[in-house]
Amino acid sequence: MSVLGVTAIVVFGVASVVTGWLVFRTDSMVRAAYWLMASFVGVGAMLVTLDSQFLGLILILMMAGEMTIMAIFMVMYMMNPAGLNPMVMVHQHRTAIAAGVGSFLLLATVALVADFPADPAPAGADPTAELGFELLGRSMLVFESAGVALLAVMIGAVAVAGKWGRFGDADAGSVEPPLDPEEAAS
Amino acid sequence: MIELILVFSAAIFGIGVYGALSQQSFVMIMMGLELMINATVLAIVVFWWGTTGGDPRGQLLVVVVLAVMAIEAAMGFALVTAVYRARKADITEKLKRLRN
Amino acid sequence: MGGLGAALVVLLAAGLAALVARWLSSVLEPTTLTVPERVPFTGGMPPQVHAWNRFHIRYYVMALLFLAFDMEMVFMYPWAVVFVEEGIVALVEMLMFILILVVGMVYTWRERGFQWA
Amino acid sequence: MGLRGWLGRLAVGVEVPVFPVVGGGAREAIQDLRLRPELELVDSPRHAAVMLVVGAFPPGDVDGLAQVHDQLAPPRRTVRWGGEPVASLPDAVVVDGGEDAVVAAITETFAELMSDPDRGEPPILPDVDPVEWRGVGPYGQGGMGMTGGTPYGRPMAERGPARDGLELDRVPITIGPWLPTLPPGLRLDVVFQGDVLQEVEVGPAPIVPGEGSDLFVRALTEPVPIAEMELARARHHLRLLAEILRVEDLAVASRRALRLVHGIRPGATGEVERLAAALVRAGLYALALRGVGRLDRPPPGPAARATGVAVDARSDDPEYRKLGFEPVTVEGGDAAARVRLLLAETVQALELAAKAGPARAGGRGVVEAPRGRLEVGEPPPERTLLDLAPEVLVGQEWGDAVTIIHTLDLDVEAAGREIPV
Amino acid sequence: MNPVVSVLFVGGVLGIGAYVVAVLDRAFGPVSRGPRDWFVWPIRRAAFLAVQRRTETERPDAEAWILAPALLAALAAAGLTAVPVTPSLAVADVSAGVVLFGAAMIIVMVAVFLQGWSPNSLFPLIGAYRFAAMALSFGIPFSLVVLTTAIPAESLSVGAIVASQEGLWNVVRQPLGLPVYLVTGAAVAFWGPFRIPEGTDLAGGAVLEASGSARAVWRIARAGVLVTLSVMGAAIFLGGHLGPVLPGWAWTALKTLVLLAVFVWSGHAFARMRVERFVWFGWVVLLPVALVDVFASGILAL
Repeated sequence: MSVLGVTAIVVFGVASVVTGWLVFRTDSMVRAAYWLMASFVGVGAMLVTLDSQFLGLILILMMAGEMTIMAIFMVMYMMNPAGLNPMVMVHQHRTAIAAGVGSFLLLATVALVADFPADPAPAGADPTAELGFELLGRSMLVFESAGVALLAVMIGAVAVAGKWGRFGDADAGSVEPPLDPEEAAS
Repeated sequence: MIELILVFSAAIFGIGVYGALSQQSFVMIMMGLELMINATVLAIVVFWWGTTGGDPRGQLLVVVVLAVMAIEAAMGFALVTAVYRARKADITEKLKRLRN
Repeated sequence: MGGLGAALVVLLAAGLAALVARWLSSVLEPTTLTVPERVPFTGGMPPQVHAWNRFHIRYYVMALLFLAFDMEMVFMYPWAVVFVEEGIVALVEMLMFILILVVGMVYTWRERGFQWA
Repeated sequence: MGLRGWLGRLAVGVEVPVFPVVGGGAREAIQDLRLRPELELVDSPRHAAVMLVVGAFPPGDVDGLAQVHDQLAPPRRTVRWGGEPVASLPDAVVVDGGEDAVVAAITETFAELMSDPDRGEPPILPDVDPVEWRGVGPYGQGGMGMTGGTPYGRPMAERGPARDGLELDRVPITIGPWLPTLPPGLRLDVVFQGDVLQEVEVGPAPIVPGEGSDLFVRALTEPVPIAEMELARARHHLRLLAEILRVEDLAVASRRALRLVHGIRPGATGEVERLAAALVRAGLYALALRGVGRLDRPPPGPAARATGVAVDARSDDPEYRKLGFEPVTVEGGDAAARVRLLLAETVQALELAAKAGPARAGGRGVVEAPRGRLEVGEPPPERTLLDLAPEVLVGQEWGDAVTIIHTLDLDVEAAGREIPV
Repeated sequence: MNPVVSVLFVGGVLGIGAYVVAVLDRAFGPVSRGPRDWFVWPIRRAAFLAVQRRTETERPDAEAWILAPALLAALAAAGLTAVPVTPSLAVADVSAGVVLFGAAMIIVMVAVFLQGWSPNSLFPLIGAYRFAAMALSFGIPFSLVVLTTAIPAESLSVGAIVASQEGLWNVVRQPLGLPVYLVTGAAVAFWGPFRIPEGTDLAGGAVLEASGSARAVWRIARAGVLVTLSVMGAAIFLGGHLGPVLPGWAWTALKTLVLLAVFVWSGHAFARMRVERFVWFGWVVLLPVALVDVFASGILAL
């Protein structure tokens, strides 16, 4: 890999890690969602550098839609969505930090210690076409089951989220929780 | 090279783990999960690029992971909506309190 | 990388040019705005609350449908590339895949997912 | 001079972005200004350089005028056209005279402003926060806890129920009275949840009715020429149509309708019919109006005739019966039906005006005004329509609400008038 | 291509294109002060916006507000890089060019959402959410019709797609493609009947609070998006630089101009669509039509 390529990898890698970190450092839900998108864009750019142009760009394309939906839903369901009052909404903070650092160290050690076979992807091939043949050839079942899974998700999501269901309104019979936690406990 | 990228991947994964465990809000937890998936995609592609001789199944795996992410997001948002509608709850603690 | 590197350079340059152009009026005429000048406009009366709120989107069901259809696009691109070579097999397989997804679209339509909730 | 001066000189000659503030009796004058190529009447004060204040206002401070003035992006100037000077706006350039005079004054003011930005007006309101918030809260942002206090000077919205069971934030807000999208002076105190209106109340209008002889009010007590009445009706309908087309972003057709108002002649229906056909081609009904704001039992008048009910005070009038008058009706009751009726009635009015000759009608204590049934001792049709607004607008998406407001032809100024007995 | 040349080239195309959009807009628009005014007006207007001062609201998301117009301009430029203007002149005629273009046009959603969200003002906020609803509805059909042009070419590279139209242009081979592309393209640039996020009912919507150079940059960037859409439409449906007699770049320019004129004309010819109707239209009309386009074109390509 050329010097330029390595530089690009380092820049995009640092960018995606930093933006990934910023997701949990901001109070504004819109910013959090778009920091996450930035992290995905950084990874997408790394994929492009790793000779998989198609996967990198499609990741960016998908994430633009998905992260806007993320932002919309986060604004919808978070109190103080724009972070006008600074807030901390975390629990088991120390455990979480330990788990995060631990998993990083574990994975990084594995990455550095393990001996990977060097068998680079051949240059000059068209990976997109290969993916196409794979999808339509021996992995056809994966492809079609993805379709069925997506259909299941669509119907499930619409049925769960929609207001109007086959069995009446979705919020029928629900009870609003009391404001006072003591009252709720009793 | 592979090692370097895997370290980046591990860092993103670690942040994702932290987010998923520490956040109280449902959607923020989902953000942690998405970050972990992000790291996974990166790791798969780097293995595909460096160690498999360009086996298309590596790419297929990425596509499957992306599908999983879409499914996770759609079901996640749908459930958040349903829970919010039924319980007016937007953070996990509220659900726990309601268990009894 | 190659071509996309050039694309990245162009992208950054265009963004930078826009930032510089935007900055122009503050160079020509630096201003500080008073409190009333900064009030958001809604027709003359100052707003009672911040506009940022838990914005109730009325199309959340459609947004969920989009997530699934977005995924479909990922499969479509490689399919389009190899379509001519694979021929009728590709056509039938994709038709099945799409028909499965269209069922979801029709279901959402019947469940009034495209209306303002 | 430098770059700034050079750019300023270059900018002179662009049509002047004007933010209109319309008081009583000035609705038509401001609409006619939209035909002038020297001006561009903009919707947001942030886009304007000149604020044009027209019409009659109550004495003393007028709600929101100073606020709108300060919202104009500097450099800005105010031009007062006709009427008394307004107390809230001390610096205005005052013009009396016709349309040409005001256009000349505005272009001149704009040229001055571009050549020397120091001639712009300073803000009127004092530079103080309306609510004390600085220094309060852990970061001095004015808030407490997650949603408490008044961060940056304003509280945050609170939750409330919605029709789909999601208890999300309700945003109380006052829209108008100086929003050019709405009819002049209409002030709505609304509650939004997302982009849907949850509560609507019509607020007090800070404008006073302007003078002017209303032909239809005169017809209550004395006979007036039918031709004149019908031409007035056609003009009113075309002006309303121009306004509807403007808010539906059909500027070209809107100007066409306005030009028709000025070139109106009895019997000349061809141009109106061509406009009606053009509107179908422009997708006005299919894209913007169909199915919006369907009314079940509207008050007597055009809105009722748009539901297929043939109520029209003119059908009882012997003079109109002699002309073979039959009320026009359109089925549907939605915004599309109301606009179709508007066009059909314009054509009918022009035909009646041609047929009527010197015939006179009126003096029967009841008359069909352009907005509905006008009757001695009853509230004017405008007030009935305005009272209908909250009920009709609740539950509408904001864009649809704007369409409904215009197709129902709400007019706060006329609603405030008393009908002489 | 040399990076400096690429930047100047794309900047030039977008700059000239944005000027052409402004001229055409004037020519088709409601105000008429004679043909000379068409060419002078954009310059005067830009000068005024440069002189007018920028306003801010009381507690905006300042960084996002600054970034949004720049992002829009950057996306227009990035989308343009994928298109070869002559057989040899392309900034980045990459193997996944169509995906690059699609990604750039979908991220327009992010730019508009940020522009509407950041002033913390009600009408821009509603505009932002309206655009999100729009983008989620046209995104799939838009990507589908662009993708369909790749079927005969057997490649996602725009250069290959142009080359595959040597015998017959895609506008004939895929008759449903161009209409859907024009409709969804106008929606991408929130132009014409799809001026939903910036409609008069919102008093300017997403740009209500923007004045001065901020508004000028936003307007120019939006025109740039329209130019990119036209250049791309010319390449994938009208055979790009292919054509007799004239040199390649002239054909590209000519075809782009035709599409630009169609886009700009539609801006004055149609009423603004209701947003709820657009959502229905996008999913129930555009999406099935785009799918039919995919399969019909597929069968024809076999």
